[in-house]
Amino acid sequence: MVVLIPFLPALAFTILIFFGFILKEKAPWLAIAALGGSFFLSLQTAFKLFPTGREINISYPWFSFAALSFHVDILSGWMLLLVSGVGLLIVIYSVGYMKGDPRFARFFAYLSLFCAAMLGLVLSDNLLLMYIFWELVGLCSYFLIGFWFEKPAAAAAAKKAFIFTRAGDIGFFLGILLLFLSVGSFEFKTIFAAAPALLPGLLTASTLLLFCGAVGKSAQFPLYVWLPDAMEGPTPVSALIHAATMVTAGVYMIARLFPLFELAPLTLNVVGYVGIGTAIMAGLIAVTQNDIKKILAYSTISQLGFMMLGLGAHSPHAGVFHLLSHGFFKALLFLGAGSIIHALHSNELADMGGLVKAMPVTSLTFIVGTLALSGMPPFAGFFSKDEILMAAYQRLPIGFWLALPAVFLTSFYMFRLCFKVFPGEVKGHPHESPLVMTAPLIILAILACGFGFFNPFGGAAEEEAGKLFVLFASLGTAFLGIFSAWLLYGIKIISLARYKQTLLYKFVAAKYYLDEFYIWFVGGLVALISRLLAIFDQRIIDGLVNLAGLVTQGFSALNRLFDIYIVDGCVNLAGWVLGFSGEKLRRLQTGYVQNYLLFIVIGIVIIWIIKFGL
Amino acid sequence: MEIIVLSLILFGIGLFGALTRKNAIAILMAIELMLNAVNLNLAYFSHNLSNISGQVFVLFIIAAAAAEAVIGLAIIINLYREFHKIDVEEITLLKW
Amino acid sequence: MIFYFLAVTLILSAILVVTLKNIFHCALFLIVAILAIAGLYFHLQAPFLGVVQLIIYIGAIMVLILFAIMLTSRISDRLLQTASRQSIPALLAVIVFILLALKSLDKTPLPAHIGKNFDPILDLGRALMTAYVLPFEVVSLLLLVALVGAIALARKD
Amino acid sequence: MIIGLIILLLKIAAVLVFISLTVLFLVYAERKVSAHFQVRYGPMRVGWHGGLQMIADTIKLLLKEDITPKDVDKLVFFIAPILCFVSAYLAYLTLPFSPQIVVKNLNIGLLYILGVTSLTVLSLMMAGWASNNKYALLGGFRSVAQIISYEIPLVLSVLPVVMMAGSLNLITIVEAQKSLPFILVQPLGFLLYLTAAAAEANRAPFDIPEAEQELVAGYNVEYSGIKFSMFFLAEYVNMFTICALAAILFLGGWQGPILPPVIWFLIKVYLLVFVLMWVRWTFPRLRIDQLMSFCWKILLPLALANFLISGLWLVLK
Repeated sequence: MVVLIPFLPALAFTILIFFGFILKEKAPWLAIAALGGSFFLSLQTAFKLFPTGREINISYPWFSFAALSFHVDILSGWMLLLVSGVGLLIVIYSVGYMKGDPRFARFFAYLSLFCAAMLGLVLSDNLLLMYIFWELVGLCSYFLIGFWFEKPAAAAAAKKAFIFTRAGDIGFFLGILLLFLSVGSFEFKTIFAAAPALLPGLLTASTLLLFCGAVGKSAQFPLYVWLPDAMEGPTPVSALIHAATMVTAGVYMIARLFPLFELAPLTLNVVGYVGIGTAIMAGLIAVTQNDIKKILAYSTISQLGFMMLGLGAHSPHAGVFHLLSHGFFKALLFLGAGSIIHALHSNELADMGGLVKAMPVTSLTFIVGTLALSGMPPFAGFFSKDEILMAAYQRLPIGFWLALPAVFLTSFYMFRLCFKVFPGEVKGHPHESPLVMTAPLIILAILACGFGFFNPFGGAAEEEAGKLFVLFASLGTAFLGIFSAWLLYGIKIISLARYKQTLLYKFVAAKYYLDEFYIWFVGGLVALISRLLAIFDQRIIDGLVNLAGLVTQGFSALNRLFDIYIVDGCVNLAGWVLGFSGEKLRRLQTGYVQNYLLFIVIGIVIIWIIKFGL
Repeated sequence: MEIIVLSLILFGIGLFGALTRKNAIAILMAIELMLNAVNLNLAYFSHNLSNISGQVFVLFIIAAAAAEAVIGLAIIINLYREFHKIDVEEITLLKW
Repeated sequence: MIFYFLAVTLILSAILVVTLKNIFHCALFLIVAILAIAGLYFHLQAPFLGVVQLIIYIGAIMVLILFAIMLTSRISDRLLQTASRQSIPALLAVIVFILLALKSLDKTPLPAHIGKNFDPILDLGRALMTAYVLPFEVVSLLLLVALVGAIALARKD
Repeated sequence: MIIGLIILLLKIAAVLVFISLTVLFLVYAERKVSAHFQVRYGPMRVGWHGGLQMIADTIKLLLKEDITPKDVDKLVFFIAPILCFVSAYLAYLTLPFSPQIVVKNLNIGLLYILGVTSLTVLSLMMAGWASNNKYALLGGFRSVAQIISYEIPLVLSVLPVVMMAGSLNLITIVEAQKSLPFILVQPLGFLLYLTAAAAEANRAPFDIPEAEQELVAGYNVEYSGIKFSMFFLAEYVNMFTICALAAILFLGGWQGPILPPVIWFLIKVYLLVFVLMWVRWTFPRLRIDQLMSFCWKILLPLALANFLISGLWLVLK
């Protein structure tokens, strides 16, 4: 049963990719049916699982060193629900969003495969299987980000996403190999059991390598640059990447391997600090952006930083809780943004305004998402973020203090966005999106409201110390963020014009020149290495080759004489003999079938005589 | 016994015809003679051994001969359309 | 008596089939030869074969051959060349072949006629529908294929 | 042995004479029937109501000069009418007029008749080819195409009768109809047989090979005198053959109350002959393409269906 969950979308993919040209407009229904089936099965699994806490293990023999093993516990159960549920909503939404696209059916094929890969990743119970699905997720992201590959920007973004995540994947792969070499198994359970006995250095090294993979996939500093560019893909794809698949893979991977990470405190610290650093940096960039999808993208990076902080603070549950709630409201925000873009055909904030009147449903749900993201009570974000801050306060105090500015930034940039987009004069001719698009928004909005109340892991109540302080600190900073956004963009008391000239603002607006750094550093490094290699090539290898050439020349001069007089002589003789005899013998091949028949008869007669005598 | 000799001579005559005639239809007719010689032999054995199988084989051979004649003649008609003659010595696409 | 009459007719007409210059006459003598063989079948107590020989060889195959001759030659056409370049080696080969076969026939013990008679039609039908039912089907398939093939070949396109 | 042979020869001679006389009568009958269908008298002068007209005609034909055109293939030109005549008569070797009056009762009589009638095709081809005349050649082609096409529905329409009687022996077949003539169980088969047989015998409306208006007279255009009369007679012999076969296969042969068997047989045969004449003088001639498509698209499927249904019925019975 559990195996069917990733299998159904995979089947849908297979059918759609081969027969999509027949199905055409009906293609999405297949994808919806498949994902609906997966969602239903996930629900069924969840209902079986959550009350009892029983785990499900399924294993099929595959290679001698790895089985096709699947595992469902509470963690993966929630992930299944998130991926299949949000995936389902996004696919439904895409029916409206992608209408009229020439590769309509193929889009749904890719979406199905994406979900299938992510579901498989969530279910897999050994590193090898996980790595396979991990790469499959990366491949699908490549397809989907570059879905409109006619746009050079989209094609470039797809390549960028692929290469940057690949950079992280190298670390991931090395980590897996290191673990396999030291433990001799890919199975999680075996590794967990063997981990305490390993050398601490080895453990730290392998977990750091694994974390590299998470940095790439979950867009952490310094590999996050691909994520904003990935906004070139269709908006449902962005929603899927940001909310349910792809970026969550890294967080999920660490949470899944947490027993391993727990044994390497250094790695956990790195995870936490990288996370919070990313959160602040991305938050700052988000403030300077004017493209609605870019803002959301940086907010995703920032929120992923929060999740990493939660993981770094020894609380995988907090991280995953935030992952889940973030999944709901970020999907909501992206789909809302998609709805706005669909209506206005523009991503720029400058083109928007007064949408609350023109698109009430989209606007309201979007604001719900914003509130949730900012961590306002009763929305989901409040609970999950609070949990992370709580964990950080207890186990990673520096992280906690650094997180407060990030919280401030979060609410600031989100409300900056809201104040610019929703109130005021109506610009352009926006119209409300069709039901197939708004229905997922409403469902997601309800989830974003209500999800926080049932904490899936129920672990918050362990220590009450400082809980109130943390609560008020985070709420206070969040309100401060909203308030300053209101001052700056709502009623526009303070003008920001002159700050835009400052060096810091320019530095942030240029995304810390990270892309340029990559180009300069990687490009320069490659140039340097290749220059060195060129010198090596010219002096040493060419010298050797030339020497060999000289020697060969001399030898072949000798050979030539031998060739001309002896070898050629033999060959010419053989050729002459063959030519001569062929000239004579070809008269046998008259082309008259009757001649051949006569030869056959004579042959029979001769054989007869030889066999039986005259 | 006499019938075997007879069918042997008939086979020889057919073979001679197949070897020497130049007209494709004439060759086909010579081949029919050879087939008939074989049939005669089979019928003789069937009679001599009181075994019906020989006659069954004769029937099969007649059917095969019919198929062969049909296909052969269709090919010959096609050849005629292409070359306006059916002399095997003049249609020498097999020649070197 | 009847046998020798048929045998002589058969040999003579067969020789004429492979030596005559007028191809239409060749075909006519082939018909004579086939009639003689049909007679031999009756002589060998295989009347069914004889009649089948009449119906299929004369009613179908020979008609086809005559058709082909009429489509590909005229009365006024030049006659067939009989002296082929290889007629003498062919004659020699065939004669040696026949002599060898006669010699080995001499060495082979032939069973004498058992004399047990059977109902030629009933037994034949039974054999075709029991022991030989698969070859029977295969032959019918072969005929169908030949039919389709001939139509495909001879069709003007 | 010798006596048996002599008796056989006598029987053959008797049948020959009977058939020849019958044919003479048939030709006369055809002329009279056609005349009456066309509301005229027909031959009236020679004998009572022209009764001796055919004898006069025969004498005329026999005494006419036998012309052999210059460029014909003389041997074949000579053999063709003889073969036609002989093959027409060969069928009577096994045709039973009554249980006693039969030259040689063959086990495979029906098959034999079908076999020897296929010899007729050869004679027509030979005649058409040997005449060295394009009309004759075309007529020969057409007749062969027609005959070998119609032979298939003919055989297929006869097969159900064979299946029901369980024999190819004509006498057995007749005796199998003691209680019920097969025409009552095989009405479709009977119609198919009659149609196909009429076409086999080149009777109108299927007389394409000798369509006077199109092909002068078909394969026999170059023939005259006694050779022509042989073709002519053979045609009537064939007509009598098919009617006799129809009577045997479908109408119960010689069986009937009161009257002696031979009389019954002849009554049935002449009735069928009359039907054929009636058809000839009532229907217009078919075109060659209509003729072929009628055979392959109508007769053949019908015959196959009839054959299949009869077989199924026999198996299930």
